[in-house]
Amino acid sequence: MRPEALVFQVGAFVLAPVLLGVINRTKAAFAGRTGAPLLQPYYDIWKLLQKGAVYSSTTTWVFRAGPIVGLAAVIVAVLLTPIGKVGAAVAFPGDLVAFAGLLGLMRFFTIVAAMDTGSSFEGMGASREAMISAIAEPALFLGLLVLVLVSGSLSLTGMMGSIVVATWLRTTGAVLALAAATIFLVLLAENARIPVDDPNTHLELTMVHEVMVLDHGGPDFGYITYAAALKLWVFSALIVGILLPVQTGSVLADGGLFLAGMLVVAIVVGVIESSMARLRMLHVPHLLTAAGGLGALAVALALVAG
Amino acid sequence: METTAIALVLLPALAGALAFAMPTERPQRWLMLATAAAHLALVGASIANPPAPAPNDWLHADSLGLLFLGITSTLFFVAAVYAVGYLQREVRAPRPDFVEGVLFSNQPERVFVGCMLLFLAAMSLVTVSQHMGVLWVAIEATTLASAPLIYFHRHHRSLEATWKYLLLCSVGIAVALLGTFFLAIAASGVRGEGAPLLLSDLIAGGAGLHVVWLKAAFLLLLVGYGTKMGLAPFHSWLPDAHSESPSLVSALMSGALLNCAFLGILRAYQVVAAAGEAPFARELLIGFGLLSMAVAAVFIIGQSDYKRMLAYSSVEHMGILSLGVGIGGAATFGAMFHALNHSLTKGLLFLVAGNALAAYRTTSVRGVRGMLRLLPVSGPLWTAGFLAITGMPPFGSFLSEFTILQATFAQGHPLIAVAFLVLLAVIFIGMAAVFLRMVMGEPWTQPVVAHKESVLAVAPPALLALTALLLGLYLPPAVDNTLQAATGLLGGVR
Amino acid sequence: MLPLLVALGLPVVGGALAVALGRFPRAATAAGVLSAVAGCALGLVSIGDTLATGTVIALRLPWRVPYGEFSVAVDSLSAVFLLVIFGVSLLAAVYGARYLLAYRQHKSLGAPWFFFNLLVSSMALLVMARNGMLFLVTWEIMAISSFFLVTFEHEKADVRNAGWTYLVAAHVGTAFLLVFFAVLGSQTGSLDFDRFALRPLAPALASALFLLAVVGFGTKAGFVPLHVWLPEAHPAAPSHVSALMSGVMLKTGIYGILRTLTFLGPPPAWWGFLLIGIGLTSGVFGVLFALAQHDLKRLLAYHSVENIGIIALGMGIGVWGMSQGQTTVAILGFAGAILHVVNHAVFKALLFLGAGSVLHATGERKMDRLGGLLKKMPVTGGTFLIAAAAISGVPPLNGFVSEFLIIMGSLSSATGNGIATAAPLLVVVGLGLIGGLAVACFTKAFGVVFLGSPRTEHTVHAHESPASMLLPMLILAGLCVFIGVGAPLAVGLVLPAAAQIAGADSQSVMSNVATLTSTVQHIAGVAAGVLALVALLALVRWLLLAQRTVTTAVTWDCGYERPAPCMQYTSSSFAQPLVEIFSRLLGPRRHLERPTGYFPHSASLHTETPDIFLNQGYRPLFEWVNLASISLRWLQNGRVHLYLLYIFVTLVLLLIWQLGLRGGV
Amino acid sequence: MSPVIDLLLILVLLLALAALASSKIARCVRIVAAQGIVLGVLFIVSRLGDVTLHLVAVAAAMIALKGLVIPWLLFRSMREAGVQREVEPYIGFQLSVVLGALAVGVAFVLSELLPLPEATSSQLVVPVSLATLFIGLLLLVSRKKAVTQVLGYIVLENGIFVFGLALARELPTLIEMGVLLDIFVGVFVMGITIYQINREFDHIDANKLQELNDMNRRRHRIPHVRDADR
Repeated sequence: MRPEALVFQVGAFVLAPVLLGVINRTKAAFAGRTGAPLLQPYYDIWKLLQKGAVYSSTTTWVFRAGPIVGLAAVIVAVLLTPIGKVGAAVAFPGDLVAFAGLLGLMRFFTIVAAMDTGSSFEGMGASREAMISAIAEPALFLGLLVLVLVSGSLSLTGMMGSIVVATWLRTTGAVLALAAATIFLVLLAENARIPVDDPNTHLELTMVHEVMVLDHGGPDFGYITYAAALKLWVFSALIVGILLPVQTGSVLADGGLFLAGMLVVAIVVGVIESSMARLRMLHVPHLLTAAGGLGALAVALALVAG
Repeated sequence: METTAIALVLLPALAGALAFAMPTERPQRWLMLATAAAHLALVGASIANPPAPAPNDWLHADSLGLLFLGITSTLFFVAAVYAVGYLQREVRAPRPDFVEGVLFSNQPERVFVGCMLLFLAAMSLVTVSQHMGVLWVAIEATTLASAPLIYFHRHHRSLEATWKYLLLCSVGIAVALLGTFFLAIAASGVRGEGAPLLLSDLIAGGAGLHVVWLKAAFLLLLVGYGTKMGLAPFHSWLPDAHSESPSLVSALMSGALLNCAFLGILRAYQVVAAAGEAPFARELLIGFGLLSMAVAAVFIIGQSDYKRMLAYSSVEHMGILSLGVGIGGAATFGAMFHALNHSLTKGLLFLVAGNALAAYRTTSVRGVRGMLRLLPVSGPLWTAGFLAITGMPPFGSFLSEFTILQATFAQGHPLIAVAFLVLLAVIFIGMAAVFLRMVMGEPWTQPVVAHKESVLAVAPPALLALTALLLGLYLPPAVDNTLQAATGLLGGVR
Repeated sequence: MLPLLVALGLPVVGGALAVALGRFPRAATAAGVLSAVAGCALGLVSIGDTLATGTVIALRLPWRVPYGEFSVAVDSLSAVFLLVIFGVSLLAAVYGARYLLAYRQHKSLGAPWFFFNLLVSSMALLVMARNGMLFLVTWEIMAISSFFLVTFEHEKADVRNAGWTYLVAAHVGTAFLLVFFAVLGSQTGSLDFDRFALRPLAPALASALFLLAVVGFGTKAGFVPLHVWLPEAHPAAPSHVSALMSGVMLKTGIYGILRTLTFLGPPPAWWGFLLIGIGLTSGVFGVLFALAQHDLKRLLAYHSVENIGIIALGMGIGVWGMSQGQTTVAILGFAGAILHVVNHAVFKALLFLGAGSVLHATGERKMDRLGGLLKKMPVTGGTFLIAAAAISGVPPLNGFVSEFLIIMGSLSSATGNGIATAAPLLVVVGLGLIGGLAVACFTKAFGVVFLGSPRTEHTVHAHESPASMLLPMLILAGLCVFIGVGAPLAVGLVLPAAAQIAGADSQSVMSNVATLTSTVQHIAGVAAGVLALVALLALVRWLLLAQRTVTTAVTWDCGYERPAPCMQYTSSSFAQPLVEIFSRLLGPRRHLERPTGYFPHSASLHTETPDIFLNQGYRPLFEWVNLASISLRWLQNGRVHLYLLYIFVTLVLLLIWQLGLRGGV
Repeated sequence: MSPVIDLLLILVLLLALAALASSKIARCVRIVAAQGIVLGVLFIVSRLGDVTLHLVAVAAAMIALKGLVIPWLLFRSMREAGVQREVEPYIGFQLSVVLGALAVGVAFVLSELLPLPEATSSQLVVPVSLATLFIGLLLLVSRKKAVTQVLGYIVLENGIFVFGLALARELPTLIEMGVLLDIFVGVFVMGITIYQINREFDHIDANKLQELNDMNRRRHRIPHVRDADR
């Protein structure tokens, strides 16, 4: 791969936490507060890495392995995710399957680590996470499938590369829009954002993702926070890749456009978070099924069009 | 006339008479055993080098006869061995019977042994007779010789069974007699020297037979001998007789007697086929075969008495035999082979049933549990018998049933084949429920102490099980040739 | 070929010896285990050549039974299955030695070992058989021997019922195979497999035969709705037997279908769609039912149904590819299916051995009565975790590789086939759903059993199993990782078999192999990367925490005074949301005791999910047959007059019908 | 000679019907015995052309057995069994006779379908024998008591023997003797059985002999099984 792309890859790892900051600032703005500084996530992570740790006597090494495996998985996922038209560090036919698989790995260990504490709260969070992601998975696959059909390529980089303005002007435009919507809903679900989950509630009974990591502290929690940022990054990157057809010649320009796009996505998430309330747990599946429905519709259209 | 054939009949007959004459008991058992052994030896010899057919022999063991003769003789020998132990076990004095607890006593042993031997003589006569008249006489004789055997335990249930057996079979055989007369009429055109009912003449002059009379004759013989053979709907005597008679008698009736009756039908079929009317006979055989299997299935499902279940299974297998011959072609071979397998297996099952009866003192399925624990030898044998009778490999019955199935497809009767399979499956399920309930679990009697089983009680069935197993893995040339030749006589091919 | 025959014979002889030594448990065990191990080892050695170079070993001997010929051969397809059979059997035998000895007080160990070895040999002979008669006989011997293993503890009523269900299912399945071979035989005039391949069949007949094969073999493999025997039989059997049955024996059904495909000629597309449909139903139903179970071994059994579904998806893709002449798709599909056969054998065997280890230690199968075992049984727990992750199809483990191949197959069918590719694409989505649910299912299984704190007394006093039981589990766990990281090797192993079924010519195979291996290398790379990163991050964490205070405290419990084990999430509660969503399909039964009053004493929620196919499909049918037969009992009412009447009426009717209506002349 | 034969044949048939109609066992036995004797005579008459020794022998044996021995046997066993003298039918006598007539009709129809290939002594042989056969079966089916069933069996046999006349070339002596012997022993054994039945049951009523069936599960006394387990 080209060195400048490598620069952007490194950039991804550096910039990921900013997205969290942006979202919080947006919400603060809507709430009429100044809100935490943009770089707050960095401070948090740094602080956590400095701390010692307190472990529940119930837990075993699984509890400690959870954050590590989760972070490792998502890092590899980032390497597979194309930076817009610049492309990804690693690209091969079928990498989208690996992408999904890695997220699965992360989820698996987060859940198991949560159950290791033996607390009913973490158990509850784990159960809900399992339920939500189980239904989100097919939706994600449908979204990716649309890209395969539209682009005819089996690698994420290839897909994103093949999406140009012309693609949007043809019937495939609608298809892409649907796919983007699907993946965006999956993003909300997978990253524990409103309306699926509320990242900064403090009532355990209502939480999904946060309650799973109640017992983690210190470096472990630092890993988790950073992993969360990266996860948000990869999903946003997918969406930007779909929605951003322009390809200027220069890598820098492409990269810049991409980053701008990421900013927009973060703000949109923020807007949604501040403009609507969290759904009842019972309705979350409906939302995700709806996402799946969108995806299926998109696939059907793509098959007819393609 | 043929000397071996005569010897085969006379030997047991005289021995039987002798047994009746004998005052003391113990020697009789050994007499029976010795006679059985000699008989078996004779049969073995004539199977090894089959006697050449002489013209208008009344008595001659052709390959078909030899097959059934072999089955009969083998089974009788095994039963005789078993009988030695059995008669020792039997209590002489009047004793309470286990169903209602009324007192009863046994028949005198010489009557038992004598009738056993006469029974053997009669059955041998059936297998060697080449004359339809003699055949009839012989089959009727089997009925008369076996009736007292059923009534060995003299209580009213066995008496009832005997009565039904006598009446139904006599009526059936009478119908068969009319059939034989019809055959004579049909054959009145045939100018064979000697009596008009000689099988060889009938077959030779097949073209000259009067079709209508021939058909009528076949119908009557089918109904008549079918009653004895236990084809539905003439089977009604079978469950009663088999459940009430001593187990080794049941074994002989199921394994040997039914086959002899079947031989009667086969002889008639030979004549009909010679007259070129085989299709007419075949569809009847197929029909009664399937009907028998269906009826058996109805009564095997949820059967509460294991000896009755075995009896119904005999009805089923007689149905399979008749079906096989009806299908023709390779199925005929399958049927002949199946007759052999069924006899061995059913003998095994009835002998083991005897052991179970002795151990649990009930024929009720509900009353028998944990045979594997309580009877370390009979339990496994019972299980093996179940697998064998339901046509599971590696037992021979699987080969024969599959042969029949494949031939049914090859002959272009897919529907019949499917019906055949469905019935087999239903029966398997019904039997599985009964057998598993008996062999598994904890015995009712606590604490469990495994019985010491006498060699004489387990060796005979074990021998039969072994043979049935071997036939599934390897078909000895001698047996194969006999089967082939028998199949050839019935116009089938392997 | 000779060494292979020895490898088949040895276990049987050893088993017979074990029966003879029945009185002395240890001697019997030794005879059984050693012969099995020796046989399997010899077998593994002697198939190596075929696996490496694809050379076919064949042998024909006369066999004196109707239609019979002792014709055996080992080609690539057989070799892969033999690898699985011998490998897993070997480990299961080693494991079973100590496991069964626990029963030596009140059971003879001779018969179990005899049937175990017989099962091993029959499975091996089955995949070598090239003659229908030999195949059928071996098939039934396999069924019978496994039946006796299932009913090992026949004192228990539920074991007896399970045995009956299994026997009946096996028999009915075989009935279809009997028809299958009978028809093929009557078509080609012999039961020789090579002869089958030569004779081209009419399309309609071929389709009929295919359907027969799918039902017959599918019953053994456990396709929904033919799976009902599976969740009964596998929990009933001793664990090393469950491992063998679930890991290996089910696959003989798969082998049967694959072998069938080689002699039915070019398939129409709808065969592929059928298999895909079966795969999706089996996969989804299997995992959902698994999710709803509370008995560990039952959960695993249902999960086998799910994996069989995945294999069926692979085969469906393969058949579809064949029908479209897309060799690449076909090879990908079949390769995925076969590799998943291998993978499932590895991790499902491991899972059952783990469950057995837990059972051995606690005597408990109900998950809600277990918990916190990881501390007591580190090796069992660790290997179980690896297997759980692997079966959920996540990298860097083996489950992911095979699912990857299958998805690749369906995706590469997608390029430019218009609406026709809708069915293959369903596979992708289906696998997505199945994967997500599998994660839920196995986080539940592992979490509830091994994590948290013990829920019952005897769980507290659990102990780790002896080394002879742990070693096989460690080896299997190692294989899970190895196949994941060394994916190219594994794929290379199954590729020839896949090509053989796809009927691809060598040169197109070569091209596919090239592209495929390059892709799979990337997968291996990803796996390696993950592992490396894990190591790195672990190191970093260790460095960070090295010179800081690390203390332990009670789990954060929102200020409760005394957190008790009973407060933990149970398997029921963990699965509840998903079971709720799919309750239409599952029909779970709930027993809910709501808390009442201000100071409620007791409240409880218990859910159970019986098999709807069994309760609403088969049971009513059997009931009906039973009632029908009872309603005909009057035919035998004991009156001799009635019996005579039967004879009378039949006689007259026959005479009138045959002579009168038929007009005899 | 034919008219005499026809006369005798019709007599046989009438006797059969009479047996069907008679309500007293004793009379029934006598009727059947008479039928046996008529049969013997018929046997001689039908073969007047060539009276051989064996013919006479068979006829004599037949008369002796059917006319004398068997009836005596039956009377004896009845006496010992103390059988009541009523026949006890399932279906009333009138109806029986009607059915018997019906059977005769069927027999004649069937005999139309079965033309004798060679001219025999009489054309009535086939229908009469079939009719007698059917009537015998009717007796067997419709009469409760064991004795009457034996009678039915004998009537049936007689029917078959009537048919024996139709055989142009007679069966060999050996066969016919064997047949006769079998019949005799059969009846003899039946007699014994009846005697035994009387010992076991209070009176000879085949109707009572229906304990062995599959209708209601027979109650087994099962040792060691507690009722809770059943």
